[in-house]
Amino acid sequence: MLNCVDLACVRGDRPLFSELNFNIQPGELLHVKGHNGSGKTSLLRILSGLMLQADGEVHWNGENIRKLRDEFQRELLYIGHLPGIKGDLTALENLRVNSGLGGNTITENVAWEALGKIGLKGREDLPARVLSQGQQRRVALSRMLVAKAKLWILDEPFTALDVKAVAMLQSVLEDHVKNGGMIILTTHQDFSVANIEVRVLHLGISESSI
Amino acid sequence: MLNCVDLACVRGDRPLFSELNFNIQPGELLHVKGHNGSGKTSLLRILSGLMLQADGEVHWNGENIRKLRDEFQRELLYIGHLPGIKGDLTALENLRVNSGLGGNTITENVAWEALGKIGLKGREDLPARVLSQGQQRRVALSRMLVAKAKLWILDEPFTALDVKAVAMLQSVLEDHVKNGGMIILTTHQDFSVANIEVRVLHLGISESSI
Amino acid sequence: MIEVFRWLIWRELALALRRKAEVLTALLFFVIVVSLFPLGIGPEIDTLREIAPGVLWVAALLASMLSLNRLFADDYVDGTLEQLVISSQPLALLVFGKILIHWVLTGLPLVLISPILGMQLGMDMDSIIILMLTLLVGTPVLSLIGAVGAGLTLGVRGGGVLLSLLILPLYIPVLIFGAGAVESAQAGLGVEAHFSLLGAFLIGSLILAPVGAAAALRISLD
Amino acid sequence: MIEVFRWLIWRELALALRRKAEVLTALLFFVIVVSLFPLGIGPEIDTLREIAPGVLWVAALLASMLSLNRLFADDYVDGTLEQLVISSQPLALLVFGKILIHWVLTGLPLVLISPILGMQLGMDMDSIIILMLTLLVGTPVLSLIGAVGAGLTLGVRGGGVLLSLLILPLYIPVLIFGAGAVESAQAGLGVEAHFSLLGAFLIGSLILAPVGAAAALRISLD
Amino acid sequence: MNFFTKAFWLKLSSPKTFYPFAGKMIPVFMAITVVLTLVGLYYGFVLAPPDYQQGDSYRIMFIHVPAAWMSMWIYIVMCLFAIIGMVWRTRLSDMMAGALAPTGAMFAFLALWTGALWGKPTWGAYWVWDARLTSELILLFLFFGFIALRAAIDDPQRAARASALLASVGVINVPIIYFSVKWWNTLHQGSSVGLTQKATMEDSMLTAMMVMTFAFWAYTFMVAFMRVRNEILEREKNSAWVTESVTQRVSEKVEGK
Ligand code: HEM
Ligand SMILES: Nc1ncnc2c1ncn2[C@@H]1O[C@H](COP(=O)(O)OP(=O)(O)OP(=O)(O)O)[C@@H](O)[C@H]1O
Ligand SMILES: Nc1ncnc2c1ncn2[C@@H]1O[C@H](COP(=O)(O)OP(=O)(O)OP(=O)(O)O)[C@@H](O)[C@H]1O
Ligand SMILES: [Mg+2]
Ligand SMILES: [Mg+2]
Repeated sequence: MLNCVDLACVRGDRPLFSELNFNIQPGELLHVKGHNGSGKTSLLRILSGLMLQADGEVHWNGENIRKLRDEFQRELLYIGHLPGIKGDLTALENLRVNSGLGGNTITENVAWEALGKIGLKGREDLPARVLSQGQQRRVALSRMLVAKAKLWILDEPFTALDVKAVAMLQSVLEDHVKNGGMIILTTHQDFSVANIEVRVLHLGISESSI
Repeated sequence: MLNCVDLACVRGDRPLFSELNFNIQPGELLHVKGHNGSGKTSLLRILSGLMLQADGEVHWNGENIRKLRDEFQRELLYIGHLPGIKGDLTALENLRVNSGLGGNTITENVAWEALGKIGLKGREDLPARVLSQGQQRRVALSRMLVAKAKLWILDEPFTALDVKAVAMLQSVLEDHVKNGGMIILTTHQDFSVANIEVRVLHLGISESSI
Repeated sequence: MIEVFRWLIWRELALALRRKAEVLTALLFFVIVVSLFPLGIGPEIDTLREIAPGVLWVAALLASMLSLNRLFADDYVDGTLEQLVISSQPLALLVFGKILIHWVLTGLPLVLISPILGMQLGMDMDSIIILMLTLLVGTPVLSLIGAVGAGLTLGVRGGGVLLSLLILPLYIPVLIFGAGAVESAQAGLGVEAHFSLLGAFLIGSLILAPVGAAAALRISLD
Repeated sequence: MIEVFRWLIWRELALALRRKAEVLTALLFFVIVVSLFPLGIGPEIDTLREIAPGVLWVAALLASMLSLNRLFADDYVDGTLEQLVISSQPLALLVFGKILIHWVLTGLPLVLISPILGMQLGMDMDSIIILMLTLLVGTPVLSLIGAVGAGLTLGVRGGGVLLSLLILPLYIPVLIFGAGAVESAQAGLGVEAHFSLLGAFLIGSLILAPVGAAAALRISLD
Repeated sequence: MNFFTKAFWLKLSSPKTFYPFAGKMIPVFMAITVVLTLVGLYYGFVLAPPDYQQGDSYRIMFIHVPAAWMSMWIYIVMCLFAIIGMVWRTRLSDMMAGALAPTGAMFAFLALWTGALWGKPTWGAYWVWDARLTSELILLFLFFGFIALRAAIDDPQRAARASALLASVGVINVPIIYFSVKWWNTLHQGSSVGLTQKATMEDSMLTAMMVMTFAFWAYTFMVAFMRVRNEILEREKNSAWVTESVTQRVSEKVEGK
């Protein structure tokens, strides 16, 4: 269970949010909403331990994630704005390496299957560099299909994806939540996950003037 | 008037499309659709003269754009996947420089106004580097608000934008078309431009199996 | 439209001033390479004086090569290079502008600081003047030739090393005649032949390099 | 979990093999710098022999510094560094893996090719062996120290020059004792003192550098 | 086959026709190479008299000079092919350019190596930094750069255009090599064989050199054709005719067994 206590974030001299309190339980999906620049990405980076908050604490099963570190990170899958893939490696290698570095070694067959499922059939052996925008995004996201982590933090996962891929992704999210996983994500696109209630967190409402 | 004759494109050893024929007249908006990797970006880069087609020709007012070059490019505004902004310059400087390099020098006031309109009020003097994903995208797109070019080629302009920004952008598109401009764009998101009929070009239907 | 060219110059200068440190890289590298030699070789001033022209020229050449690596790289990654290519100005002119600013900010400082380094290595005043003049004529040639290589290796696997492989052969004549002139001066011989050759290199590359680099950029973006 | 470490090693090797040219950069740079000197200085073998240890060590130092520039840069830009930082392994261990592979692919080749370059510059066999040994002990120190600097300057404006400023002061002792050992050998003097100091540098940096670099990376990503 | 009609050349410039044509020509060139090399060596090492100054060491010339000539010629021919390939976008010309480069590099290296061996007895040093020697060394590097650039770019079209540009920049070096002995006061020999003046050496020496040069030409064509054939198979592996011809050959082999 992830629990945020009095979280505050300041970028430059601009306070983005403060006194943020929320928690998320197994089987829940939290959609962080907010206009551009409201601090969604900043929040997600704080939750995954990449950025230091200005104030407050993040707890995982009751313990500060800064203290737990490895133990927390084993349970975490974070996919951010940046693709996190290597243009020189093939799609297949990228998936296996990313997964392996996340502590989840997978066989070639499993990787092959995941790539097929996410719509990269026939592209598994091309260097990721030559793939189209959306195909590169799919390579990055294919980690979700093989992940064992409990907590998924996804920053705008649907960018650059076509309709089919978005639909496929939504069903993956659904499966994860149904199996007792937790998901925190941001996106500006409409999305719906069948049979699951989506909790929403609004950031930066005050600044809705722009 | 832009006119494509028997256009073909090959990437690596993979033919993306061939014998593509279409034209676009003043006051028209063309939406290029297709799944990820179907060749939309490639087509747009060919049309703007950045990439060489494998076969066929692109004509602007009856003349090959490869021959016209400067004359054609004066009429062109291309905004691609890449933001085309400098992280070290402020939003304001980025807009003025980009516009100036496109052959359209604008005063500081005009730039200031455009940035305000696109929702970057208060961020005009920050280096673009520290802006959020969506804010950076807005800086890149703000060129549209001051552009004098007739033909706009936009590759997924709505990515990373929040709902308000998308709405604002749609009205900009509408104005341009109403004033006799031409627009060619791609996007995977739904969009609608009031009072304008959107022409659609489908790429890669054959490969709809993936 | 001279306006577009002016915007380019403004942009290059503004970026350089924002990243002052980047501009200093070449200069600092030059100073460091030259200063490391007495540390590595030992302080005998006679040996140092003898090798001074060679050391200074090799250092200038390396400094120029390394800074050229990034001449188009940033613009390529963030997409502003695309915008330059489809701007309504002849690309060769814009490329020339970039090379010009690049030389003023990285080549010229080398020329200006070289007397101090020359003195450190025990060169006499006359040779130092010749050194400065050769660098003044030679470093623009390096920038111009290098720009073509930088354009060709954009976004290519192993760009850095490839760049060296492509442009070093073309740098060698400049090095030989540049360092040669200084050595002739130190030996009390004439330097006109050297200078007329360096001048010919400069004129030739001024005419050909911007066009070549522009063509290279178009190919790289394809 | 040793698995994660193995994936890291696999990844670094695979990437290096895909970009063979990039790996060759350091080596080629080393060879080129050393070969440019005869072109610039003139071919008298006595002068060349005298300056050989200094030239070779300065070239090795520059090659190491330049290749370190990119140790974390690519991973930073494409977001894989983030993933390393939040991996379940101690970051210092992963950083050590990266440094190790980096040295094997760029430092070790310098050591191996140095005899040929030494012979070109007219060094005798005994000094060449000492040269190789100093490089063998010294280049890992350069890689380790450099990694901390590379971590600190990630994504910082003008990172390149800053890196040089930060790590060169730390490189200079290695240069002095490394080149010093070879010169002692050429002069027929003992080299033990030099080697024990180089060894001490190596042990010290092996213990401190990975931890320091890991901390630097966390700060850079914040 | 009529070599003198336009239709023939047009047809030949398509990889599909060129592939079997080159296949037929390779044995021919191989035979020419072997015969001419033997004849040339016989002239050079048996018939030609020793030099009055240098004795027998000059005989290295029969390799050195043709190799040096070839290195320059191949660069020019390669550059022309590359430019034709870029302007008219004919794939075959580009493949020829790519196929010539390694051989050019080999001859440049051979010229340097034999020159260095020759330099020791005549000048007392393997290497001097003389204009001709340096410019020939640069030529070798230019070949390397050409090869490396092509290898570094994945997309064949882009590689072709980029390397064509590089070749046309580097071609400036060829006249510099050739005229270096005239323009600068060098240690190296001036040219003794030219179109305008009469050759200033023994007939048998001249014959040997000419024969060796033709042998080298034949060799160059032979290996270039071999490389082009491989390249064609590689690049057109998805086209119908390659699949056909490969399956045909495989089935022939199977039947042969
Ligand atoms: C590494 C060293 C050398 C290099 C790179 C080199 C390069 C060349 C080149 C490029 C040519 C052909 C140019 C032309 O036809 O005018 C040539 C021709 C020739 N070289 Fe060298 N050379 C070297 C050493 C030597 C030495 C040591 C000698 C003898 C002393 C020598 C004697 C000749 C002669 C006689 C010719 C034929 C000139 C003619 O008749 O046209 N070369 N060499
Ligand atoms: N150094 C700084 N000075 C001032 N403001 C800053 C600085 N660094 C970041 N910011 C601001 O902090 C915010 C960062 O927001 P963040 O990237 O978390 O937004 P986001 O909600 O993810 O937006 P988007 O929807 O566009 O991705 C932006 O509004 C940005 O302008
Ligand atoms: N060298 C290559 N070898 C094989 N295929 C290639 C090569 N280079 C590009 N491709 C393919 O060409 C296509 C490029 O498509 P493009 O980027 O134009 O797609 P797109 O329609 O813009 O897709 P997206 O919606 O994801 O942006 C991709 O399918 C990619 O896999
Ligand atoms: Mg964001
Ligand atoms: Mg696209």
